[in-house]
Amino acid sequence: MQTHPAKRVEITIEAPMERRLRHALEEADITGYTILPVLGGSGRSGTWSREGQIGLSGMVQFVCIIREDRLDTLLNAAFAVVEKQIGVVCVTDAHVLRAERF
Amino acid sequence: MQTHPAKRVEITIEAPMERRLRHALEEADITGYTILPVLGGSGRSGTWSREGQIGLSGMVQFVCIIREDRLDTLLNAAFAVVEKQIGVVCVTDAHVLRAERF
Amino acid sequence: MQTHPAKRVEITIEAPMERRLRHALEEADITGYTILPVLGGSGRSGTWSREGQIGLSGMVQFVCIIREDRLDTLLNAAFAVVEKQIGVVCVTDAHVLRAERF
Amino acid sequence: MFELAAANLLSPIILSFALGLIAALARSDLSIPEAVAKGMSIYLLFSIGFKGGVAVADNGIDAQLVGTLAAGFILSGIIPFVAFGLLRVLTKLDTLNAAAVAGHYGSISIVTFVASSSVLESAGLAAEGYMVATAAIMEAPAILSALWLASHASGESRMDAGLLREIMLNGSIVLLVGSFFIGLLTGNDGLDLISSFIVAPFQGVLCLFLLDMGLIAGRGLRETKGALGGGTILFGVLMPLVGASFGLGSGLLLGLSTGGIVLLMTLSASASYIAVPAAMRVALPEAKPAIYLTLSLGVTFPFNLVLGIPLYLAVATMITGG
Amino acid sequence: MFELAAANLLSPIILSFALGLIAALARSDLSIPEAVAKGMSIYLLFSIGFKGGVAVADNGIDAQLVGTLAAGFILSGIIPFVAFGLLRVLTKLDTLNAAAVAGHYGSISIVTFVASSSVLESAGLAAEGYMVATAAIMEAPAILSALWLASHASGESRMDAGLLREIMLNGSIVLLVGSFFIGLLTGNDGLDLISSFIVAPFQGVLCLFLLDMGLIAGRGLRETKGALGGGTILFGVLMPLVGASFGLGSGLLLGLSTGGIVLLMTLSASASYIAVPAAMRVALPEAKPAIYLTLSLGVTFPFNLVLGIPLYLAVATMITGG
Amino acid sequence: MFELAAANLLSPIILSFALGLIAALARSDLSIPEAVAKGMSIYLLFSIGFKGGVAVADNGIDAQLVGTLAAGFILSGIIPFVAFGLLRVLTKLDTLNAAAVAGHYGSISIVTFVASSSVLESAGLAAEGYMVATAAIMEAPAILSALWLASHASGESRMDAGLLREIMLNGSIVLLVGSFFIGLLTGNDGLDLISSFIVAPFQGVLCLFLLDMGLIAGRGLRETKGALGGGTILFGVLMPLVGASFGLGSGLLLGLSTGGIVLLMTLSASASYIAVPAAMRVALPEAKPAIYLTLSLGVTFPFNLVLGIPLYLAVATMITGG
Ligand SMILES: Nc1ncnc2c1ncn2[C@@H]1O[C@H](COP(=O)(O)O)[C@@H](O)[C@H]1O
Ligand SMILES: Nc1ncnc2c1ncn2[C@@H]1O[C@H](COP(=O)(O)O)[C@@H](O)[C@H]1O
Ligand SMILES: Nc1ncnc2c1ncn2[C@@H]1O[C@H](COP(=O)(O)O)[C@@H](O)[C@H]1O
Ligand code: NA
Ligand code: NA
Ligand code: NA
Repeated sequence: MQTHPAKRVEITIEAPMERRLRHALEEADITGYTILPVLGGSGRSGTWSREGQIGLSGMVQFVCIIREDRLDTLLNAAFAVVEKQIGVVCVTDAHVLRAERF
Repeated sequence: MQTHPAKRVEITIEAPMERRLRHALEEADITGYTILPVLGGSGRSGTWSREGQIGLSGMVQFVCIIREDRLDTLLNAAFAVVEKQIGVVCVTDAHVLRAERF
Repeated sequence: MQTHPAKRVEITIEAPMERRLRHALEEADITGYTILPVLGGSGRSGTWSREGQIGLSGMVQFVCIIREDRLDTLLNAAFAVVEKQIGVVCVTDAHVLRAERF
Repeated sequence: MFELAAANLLSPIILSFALGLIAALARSDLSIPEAVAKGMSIYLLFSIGFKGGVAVADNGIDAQLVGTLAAGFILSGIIPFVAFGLLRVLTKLDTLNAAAVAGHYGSISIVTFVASSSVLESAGLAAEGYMVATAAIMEAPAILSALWLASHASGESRMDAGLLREIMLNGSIVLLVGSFFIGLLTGNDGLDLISSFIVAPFQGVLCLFLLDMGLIAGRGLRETKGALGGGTILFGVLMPLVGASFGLGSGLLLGLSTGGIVLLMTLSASASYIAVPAAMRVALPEAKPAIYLTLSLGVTFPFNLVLGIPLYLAVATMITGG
Repeated sequence: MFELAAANLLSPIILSFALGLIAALARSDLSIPEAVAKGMSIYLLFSIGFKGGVAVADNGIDAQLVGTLAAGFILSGIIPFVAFGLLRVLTKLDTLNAAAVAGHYGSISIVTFVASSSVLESAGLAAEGYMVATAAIMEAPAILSALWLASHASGESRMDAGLLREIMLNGSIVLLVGSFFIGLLTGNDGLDLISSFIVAPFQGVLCLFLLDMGLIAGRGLRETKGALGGGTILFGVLMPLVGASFGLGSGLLLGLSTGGIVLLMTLSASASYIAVPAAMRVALPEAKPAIYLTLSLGVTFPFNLVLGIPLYLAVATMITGG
Repeated sequence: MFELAAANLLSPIILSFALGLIAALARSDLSIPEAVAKGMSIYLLFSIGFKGGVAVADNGIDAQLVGTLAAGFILSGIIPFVAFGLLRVLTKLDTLNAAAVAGHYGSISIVTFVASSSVLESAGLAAEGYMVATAAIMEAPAILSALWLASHASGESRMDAGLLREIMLNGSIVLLVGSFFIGLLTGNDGLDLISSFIVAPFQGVLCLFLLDMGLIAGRGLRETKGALGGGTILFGVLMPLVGASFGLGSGLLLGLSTGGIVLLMTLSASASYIAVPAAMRVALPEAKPAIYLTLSLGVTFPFNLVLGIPLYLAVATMITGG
């Protein structure tokens, strides 16, 4: 089946920043992404877990599939939000069906 | 540690189609996959979020790791279900431990 | 934007083993990972789904982004936990922003 | 009737809905977790099914019951055709979207039903216990009518056995029917055992549930602003009145009590936003949720809640003489 | 006794379980969110622990209490050996799977315990308040016996300090024991304060919880159909009777009330499906959940719920004379 | 006062908190799902807001009400400056972290408020209904003070219109204020309708909620052991006393009832752990949650719960003469 090259960008970021990242992506005209819940994790600022957090902290993961030539726009938009924040950005090569959608 | 090449296929699809995709994969003899919950997202049909949706819409993400020679079977099976539906299919190269399982 | 090569390791494992895997990673000095909830799945031991499981079984997915030279340490640590257990380990090439964090 | 509407407007239930609506329109991040919302809807379905079953156990099964169930089935199947016709007149929706919308109006909104029961209770009016069973029966036939309309228009069949099965075994329907039978079998003894769970806190849970409905409706309205034309919105307030008049006629023919007539009017007037949208995503994926969901949840649901129910009550009371 | 079984069968609690079972077997998509199910189980554990503690505060601590706790500990440790022997006779399970299954039958099912308490209440029989503490104590020893059986067979040790710690600090055990002590310390004053939360809605929450248990059991049975042989299923209904007779003997020796004997029989007869499976996944990952979970949840749990409890009550009443 | 503290210590509410704390420190895996915790907090906010509104509807709106709201606004804005000064004296925190911590102490902990109301109820003391509204008003101003402190120190502005909007439309504030108005509009009629939901089970839900708070506080303490210096911990128990004395002074000036004074003391003494941390993550991401959360939730919250509230009650009773 015919597939087309693309980039898969995964941004793990604190839940209170979700709205800001959504907004930054929108500003950069990036309108395709999926948000996954995160149960817990560990990083330089220690270990955490979501059970019973009543929204105290918590992270979410944005997954954004994008044409290669739009990657830099995305990374710049994301970086502006993530910069000072706790968070991780990871890019992988990918292939998609139905390239016209991206 | 010894790893073996494989493909990682990620299919984001509407929750009401979960049962159908499971079934299509089974028909195609693809019995290994993991389903992740999705919190929200954005695409051509707008922005949505899962909070308080009482199952109104909502999406899920299938992650399926598969031997390269079985990829086309998988994509065909998935495409038949996703075709008219809202949804995204994304393939990446991967390596797995314990190749005999895939 | 400047990115740096890294590996993205995805470990799908039974929820009762979460604590053990966290511990094994810590022992191996791997302190950066994110844990995603899993809704359901299918494998050699059949199909399952998380609804109403009251913790009966259930799986979680560790996502760990790591420098290439640390990959083997990670795989060895993970393998020791996953070995006899139900579970899948999948590695992909990736690029990250802010390499100093990994 | 104005008094009644005012009293209705000032009930905590309606105000909770309004709070959710306002919060969402103002872009507050107030939200109710999906699991909690689903838990509340399970509670409400279980409770009303059970209470309906107990009421039937009390009153016994008779011809009127069978007749009402049959009427519900037929109403649910016919109303989509009326809605489809009205849509063609009032709006420019293509046949596919019109069929999808029409299906929603044949089916029912169980929360509107519950709100109507609450209003009846406040007004001191009893209703037949089997109206709950009627509600359950009215969930599904409309979906088939909608698929028939869509198949007819596009020339390709939209129904398959798997889908039919899924519709009949939809969780809400199974829970409603199942708890109805549990109530029927255990009767008042069963009710005594669990009434401090399913009766006492019911109205309070309903408030929080309607808060959530308000949040969802508000977000829907905000995100699809402009997607609905004036004709479509007009349909959203006219169609419940048309549906209610069908319910009124059937109720009078069946010789139901005033309360029963109000409930049948409410069921006919209300539009689904759980069972039908899920079925449409599978069977008519090209139809736009932004249209049918917003219409059902953002226009018709609040209309019924705030104006429709008091109106149906006033009309039924006037005609039956109380 | 048949009357009793019939009354039991027609309780909303059993019928809710049946509804879940039927819905799952018919492949309905009815489901209860994991978070809600876990919330209900926290509620039930907190409530029964607390009420047990208050009962002990009322009655005081005495030798019988200490004796019963000790008996519970020993029963939980010994029953797995009996179960293991019976499995070897009746089934072809390998030692590892047999050990895993055996562990489940030494430990207890808290929901079966609660259902038994409800039946006692309906029958107007009181029981010793510390039976809750006995239940908590019986959770864990069976796990150690199972690991000993498995280690013995495979020659490699299956126990480690971390696991032992995890078992003792298992959330259910901590919550049950903790709320028992809260009840003990605050007594009837505490109970008055929160009884409209932990007493009044209890039976109703139990209904919804059993609906979920029915759904899980039904799905388990459907997916593993054929995985259990006839001998294994026979074990699933014989073993509770064997366990119950151990409980009966101990209860008589301890001089417990009729109600207390019924509860000790129920505890001994019931099989775990929360604490033990979790421990087995960690310690005996090669053992198959499809076997031990289906047996415990799909065979023994409904057997106890529907037939076992009324039987234990009838036997205990007959022997003690009421 | 010792009697009072002892009675308070033996309430199921405090003991539930202690159970959670102990379970977390012992590394039990006991946990309450996030969705359930959020559901309980929605329940508590809705319930106290509603009851406050009904109380105001009963008593009418007067100058004292307006004065108290204004006092709450000012207290919330001023206390962070006092806290900031005290932090500079007692600890070595940099200005950014000191500003973030200071913001928490100007704002309020709604659960501490609720616990204080429970103690008042047990002691048979009434309080002004609008104290709930005062609590809502005190949530936000402290955040602005903290951002001003941080901006002043770093020379770059930390406030933007979007953030301000987000703070005002924070879900907790909207729900508290909204349900207050629902209570105000529907009054005692509304309360009668839903009291078996929002009044009867309230104390019990509070127990489970505090169990969760204990678990979170315990995990926080365990993970950040050593992160807090002695001076910081000292601040965590001194600052509530300072805050309480501000509340006492204002309450006396306003001529509040003894119960009202205790509540205003509690509000001033308590530190936020929901609204403020969320705002700080956005506005001051460089500040360390390990410091401000642990201090607020792990030190000041239990201090107020166990010692603070009985102390404030004793002092207020002594000064006002009951
Ligand atoms: N190497 C990594 N791989 C995957 N996730 C990570 C990694 N490092 C950090 N994270 C995630 O980002 C969060 C914050 O990381 P940090 O800013 O390092 O404290 C962690 O709690 C993890 O969820
Ligand atoms: N480029 C993308 N990257 C990741 N997820 C996407 C993308 N486009 C769409 N999605 C997901 O697919 C859903 C439906 O997309 P659409 O069909 O474009 O409305 C969205 O809500 C997202 O969850
Ligand atoms: N090929 C695969 N791709 C993705 N996930 C898998 C795959 N195989 C197994 N899994 C996951 O691992 C779990 C256990 O697999 P198994 O050990 O094969 O029963 C499944 O329930 C899935 O969640
Ligand atoms: Na209708
Ligand atoms: Na047992
Ligand atoms: Na304060």
